[in-house]
Amino acid sequence: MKEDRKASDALRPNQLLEMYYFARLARDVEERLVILFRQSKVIGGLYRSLGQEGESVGTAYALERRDAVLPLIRNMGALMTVGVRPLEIFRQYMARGTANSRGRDLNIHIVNLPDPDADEPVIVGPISMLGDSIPVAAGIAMGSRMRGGDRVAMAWIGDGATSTGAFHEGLNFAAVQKIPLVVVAEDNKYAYSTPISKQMAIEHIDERAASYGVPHEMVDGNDMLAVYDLAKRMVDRARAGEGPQLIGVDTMRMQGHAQHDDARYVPKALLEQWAAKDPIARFRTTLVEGGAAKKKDLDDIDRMTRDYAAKEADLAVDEPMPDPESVTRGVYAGDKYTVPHVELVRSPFAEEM
Amino acid sequence: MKEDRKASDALRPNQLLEMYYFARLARDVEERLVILFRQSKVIGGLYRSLGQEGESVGTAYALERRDAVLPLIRNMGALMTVGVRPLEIFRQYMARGTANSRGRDLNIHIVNLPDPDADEPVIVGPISMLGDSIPVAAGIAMGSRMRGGDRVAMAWIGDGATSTGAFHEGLNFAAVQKIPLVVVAEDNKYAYSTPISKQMAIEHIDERAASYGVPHEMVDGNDMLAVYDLAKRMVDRARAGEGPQLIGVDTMRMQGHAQHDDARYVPKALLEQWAAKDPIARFRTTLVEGGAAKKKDLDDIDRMTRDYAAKEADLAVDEPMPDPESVTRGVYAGDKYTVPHVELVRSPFAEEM
Amino acid sequence: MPVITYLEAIRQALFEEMAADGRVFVMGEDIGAYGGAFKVTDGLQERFGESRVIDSPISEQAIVGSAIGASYMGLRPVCEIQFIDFIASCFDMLTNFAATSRYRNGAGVPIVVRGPCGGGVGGGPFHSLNPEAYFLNTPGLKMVEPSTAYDAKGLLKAAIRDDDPVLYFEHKFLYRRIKDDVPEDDYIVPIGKAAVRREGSDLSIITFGAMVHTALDAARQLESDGVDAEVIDLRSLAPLDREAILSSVAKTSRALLLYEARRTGGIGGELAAIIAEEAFDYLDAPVVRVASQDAPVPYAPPLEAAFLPTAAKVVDAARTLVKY
Amino acid sequence: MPVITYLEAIRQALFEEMAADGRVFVMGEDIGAYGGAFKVTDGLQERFGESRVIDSPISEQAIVGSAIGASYMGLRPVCEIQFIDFIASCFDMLTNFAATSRYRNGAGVPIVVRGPCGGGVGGGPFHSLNPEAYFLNTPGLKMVEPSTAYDAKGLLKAAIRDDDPVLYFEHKFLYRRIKDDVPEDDYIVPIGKAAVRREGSDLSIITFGAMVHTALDAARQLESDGVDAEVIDLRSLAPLDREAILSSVAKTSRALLLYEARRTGGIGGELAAIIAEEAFDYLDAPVVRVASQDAPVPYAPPLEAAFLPTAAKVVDAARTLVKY
Ligand SMILES: Cc1ncc(C[n+]2csc(CCOP(=O)(O)OP(=O)(O)O)c2C)c(N)n1
Ligand SMILES: Cc1ncc(C[n+]2csc(CCOP(=O)(O)OP(=O)(O)O)c2C)c(N)n1
Ligand SMILES: [Mg+2]
Ligand SMILES: [Mg+2]
Repeated sequence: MKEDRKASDALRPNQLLEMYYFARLARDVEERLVILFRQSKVIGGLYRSLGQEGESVGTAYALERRDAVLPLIRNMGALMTVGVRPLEIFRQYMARGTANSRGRDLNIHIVNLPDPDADEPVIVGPISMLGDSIPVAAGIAMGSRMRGGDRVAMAWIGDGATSTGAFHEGLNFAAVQKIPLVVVAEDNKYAYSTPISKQMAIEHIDERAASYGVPHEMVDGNDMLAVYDLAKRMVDRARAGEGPQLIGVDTMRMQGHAQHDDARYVPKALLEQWAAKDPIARFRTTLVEGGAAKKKDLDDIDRMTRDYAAKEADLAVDEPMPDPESVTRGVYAGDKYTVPHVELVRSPFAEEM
Repeated sequence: MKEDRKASDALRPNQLLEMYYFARLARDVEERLVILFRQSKVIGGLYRSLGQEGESVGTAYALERRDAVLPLIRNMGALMTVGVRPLEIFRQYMARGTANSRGRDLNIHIVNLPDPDADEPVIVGPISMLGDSIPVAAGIAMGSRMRGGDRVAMAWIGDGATSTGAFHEGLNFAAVQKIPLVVVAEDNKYAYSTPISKQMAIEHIDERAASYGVPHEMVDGNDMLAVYDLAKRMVDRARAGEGPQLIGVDTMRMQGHAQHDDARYVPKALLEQWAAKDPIARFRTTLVEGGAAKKKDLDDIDRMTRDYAAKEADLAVDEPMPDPESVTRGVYAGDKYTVPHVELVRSPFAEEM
Repeated sequence: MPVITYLEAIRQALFEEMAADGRVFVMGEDIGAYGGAFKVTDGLQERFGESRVIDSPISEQAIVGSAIGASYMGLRPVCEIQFIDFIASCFDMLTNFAATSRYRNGAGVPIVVRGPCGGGVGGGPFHSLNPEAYFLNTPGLKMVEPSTAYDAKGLLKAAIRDDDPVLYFEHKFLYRRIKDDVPEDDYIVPIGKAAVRREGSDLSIITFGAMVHTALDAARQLESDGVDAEVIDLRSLAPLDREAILSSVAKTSRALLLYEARRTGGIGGELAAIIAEEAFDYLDAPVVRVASQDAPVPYAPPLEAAFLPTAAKVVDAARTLVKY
Repeated sequence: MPVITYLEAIRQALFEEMAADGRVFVMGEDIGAYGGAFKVTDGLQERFGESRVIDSPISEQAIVGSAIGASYMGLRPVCEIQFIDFIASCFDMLTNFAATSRYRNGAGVPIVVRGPCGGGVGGGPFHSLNPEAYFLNTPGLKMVEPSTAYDAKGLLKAAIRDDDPVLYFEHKFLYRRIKDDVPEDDYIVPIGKAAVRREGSDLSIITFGAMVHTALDAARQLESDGVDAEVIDLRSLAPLDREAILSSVAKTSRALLLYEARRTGGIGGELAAIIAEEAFDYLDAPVVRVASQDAPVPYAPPLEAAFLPTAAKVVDAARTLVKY
């Protein structure tokens, strides 16, 4: 299935910088969240995607702006890539009344549903019940098709979550209906404390697609351009009507399941081995050695994203908690209760439209 | 995976006759049920396994007597093979108070749970919710192993039912735990009115096992000895600790989903093509041409099973309906409410123990 | 006005809504060429094509989950659960995903999940359930169950046009047994409004679905001993029409709660609580529940007859109640 | 007697039952080496090995389904649902398979399905549920929820020894906040028996789980205005201890039903029905329900505080009730 000409060869310099920017921003937003967490400003758990920012960005970057994304808790990179303003994330984690869920739901559980023809991403955050977003993603892509659209839906799912019945029913349904769905199955070696060996009896996570007649391929999840290349091919195929595709991502969860989890069940050696493969550091090298960017440009981006994340966090901190009076509002349609839209932004590297 | 020496070569003449007897008996019991159905003595629907008796018998015949079977509505052949007395089936279909479910549950929904060390089959009829018997079957085989037993569990499932989340979760769990479970996935071309093409996007139903690292193979379901050979290999491997196995059965549902369904959605040509491959007729030819049996022996069996089925049906007809007073008995343990055991019988061809 | 069956009324509602609104589509098992296990969707695929009448795999989670997704894209999916008993397989999708979506993110889920419920036809433990109590503790969902052909059509149209997820339970015992006048022109029966099926002064029989007819039977029998029963048909189970319930009890001072599900943990509890909280001063007698026995639904006719509520059981309970 | 936490008491019950009975094993997500999301099973795998402490895939249907199968083979599986909210994913296995098995074929299903329920810890819509009402209309299941460490241990031992499927809800708010005397020697708390936590004559607060402590707070506050509240801890939700409920109401003539689940369609309905049916003559005032708001469980602390029942809300309701 390999092709000689890689899609990434066609990426313009500003696009390469933009990918770097999104990965960096994802990491810096999470670093900020850690600080807020330590200040107990974050309500509930904090889930890091440390070490997985690359695959999140690489996959999402292969989408058209109008496509649909269904991220999980560790896909901060995907959210940054589709242009969710970091402020929205901080609001969510701190349960602010200004957040898309107005403090009603956790972390990245945000939803953006543009008009059918708007050139704007469909964003459907997960519910906690793992696997459920796969049938929903299938429905989104099917629905877009029914309305004459050509949106592809991309749904990320962890190794553990592929063991749910919802994953099976959703992917099988999509395969039968030839729905333009791209599933990104992330083998990050663990589901909470459970090693993948206790989750499935197959060599590679992409084989999870084999029962459905869904094309699948593994990729080194810490090589951002390799991820992008495969994702681009999968997305193009899905959009071309070839039905769902599954990308198997080989990566590593570099911290515990959440901040409370010291992950002592993970062998040190494994962590060291993967630390050497940090996706952002690798991409940096690729860019510099490939001559696509100078070290200084990247240093500037590092500073840019760090400051941006810090400023956004500060803004969110000063925002109010939701009004207790509102607790029963908006359970059903009909009471005039408005919900703030998710603010979308363009990166400094975006091209003019 | 093919082997030169076929397990069926080792079958003794009386065993071959016994397999024929079981298949014949399954068909004749159902023919009787049709008569009872027309006399409206059957309560609810009647589901035929016409054309599938061979695969039911061939797979079940590969089991040891102590093994566990989880049949579905179309596995009358499996029930006859493990020795369920036909009377038990008639009682069930006519909702008699003498039935194992005492008129509380339908058709073949019977359960037999012998002592751990008893050399007697574990029988767990399905509940209507398709797919649910797969996790339960996994638990039965795991439970036997935990108690030091070596029972293999065999669970039959239709093409349609493989689309359920329960199937996925159960087979994956069995694979990870290396549970001695053999799943018989029956491609009989339809799920009710739904063709398999709308059920899955794979060529062969046995690929349903590919996502789990479960060994799988297709077999001509209307060739009883081929089915037995594959099943024997799968059962032996499962018992040897190689984990779950899946047999893909290529067969055809020769009637509607149930008696009310005229199945006009099935192309005539398809039915004719499969009518020519009737498993019992084919087995007959194999036995006669192979010199394993004379036509007359088989004619005798035909008469024997027809009379036996008729006599058993007559017995059941005269049995009483359940006592309305009993309707709330036995919901929980503790009220001394006894349930009749499923009567097991040996075939006239059984060897002395 | 043409007299049609309860089943035909449901089919008409689907035809009319699909014809009127291109966003409406149906999805389920065997609903296409076959027309559904009970033929409710018969002819729909011929008329509207395979893209709007979708035969799904046996995957209740995928049916409801993909309907949620499609509704996010502006469509109006109507899901058929072949027998409502199988709704248990998508309980998570309905209670956790669909029911909470609007509250969490303002993302409405205008889907309808419909299917045949109820007993009396020898269906046994897995083809006879009345699942309303499973969902009554989940805000965000609406539930309706018609007792007449007129309501079957009007409630389904209302459900399809509703901006929130609606569970639409159709009682299979009524499919072909119940016929009444159904207008050909467009109308809806608003969700949340009960109907008084019979005016009465001595007690209120509060019920819905097939039991409405059982209640009316009982009321006729009670008439002969001079007992004048009012029969309230709830029609909507979520939200409940509290006003209708309370004003009837205020009038009769006696409440008999009749439902086909099992007695314990059933909707009768919620009704009793509403009455005991808000109509206490009007009550002249204990609230009485008449419902099915606390057991799985048995299959043999004599058992099922003993299991289900009957007009005779209602009459007995009513007699004791009015004597109180 | 040693004073231990509610959580420790649950762990002790597991240790002791597994040590005493080789048929008992536990299964769930991350319960092995990790010891469970809340560390309830900490140390179990070290002690009893991987074959009796099984880390499962993320497959609630497989966890419960395989437990049913294993129980058929004579084992006594105890399943952990990491957060009880995820029990929705095996709703079908529990209500259709496990609950009906004995009734249908005399095949008992001695399994326990346990997990953390309840709110008050900022868990949000999917980590805070109280699911008892989902299962109350399903005969064949038993349900318990302890409010003390003593009961946590005794009820779990009773559940494991019970021959029918028992849902064991442990309130995560109590895990480490509640400590009390727990005997080291073997004992059980029988399923189906409520406990009087506080004797009183003016009203009966009927509740269970974490709300028992809310009720006791409220009772203390009410004492200051001379209101003497009785607090009944149901402990078992299925079957309910009707005698305990009715005799308390017979004594106080006033019933306040307190539960943490959403108000509508909650267990308070069943309790109200029992009282309105069987204690009507004793009642001097309407039954009152104090419960959570009819909405998904919100995550922000100020919202959750407004959502949940509090001692203050109970006190207000009780004051109105006794003035009635
Ligand atoms: C249906 C369901 N069961 C259990 C859980 C509890 N849970 C939350 S995250 C998690 C582990 C997820 O692992 P994986 O899918 O590999 O994603 P990762 O955290 O590794 O990104 C579990 C068990 C859940 N959220 N949903
Ligand atoms: C979970 C669930 N959904 C739907 C049904 C309704 N139903 C009963 S049998 C059937 C078709 C089954 O087809 P298949 O699995 O291929 O078995 P076959 O009848 O062909 O032997 C359906 C849809 C069910 N029993 N359970
Ligand atoms: Mg993982
Ligand atoms: Mg089939």
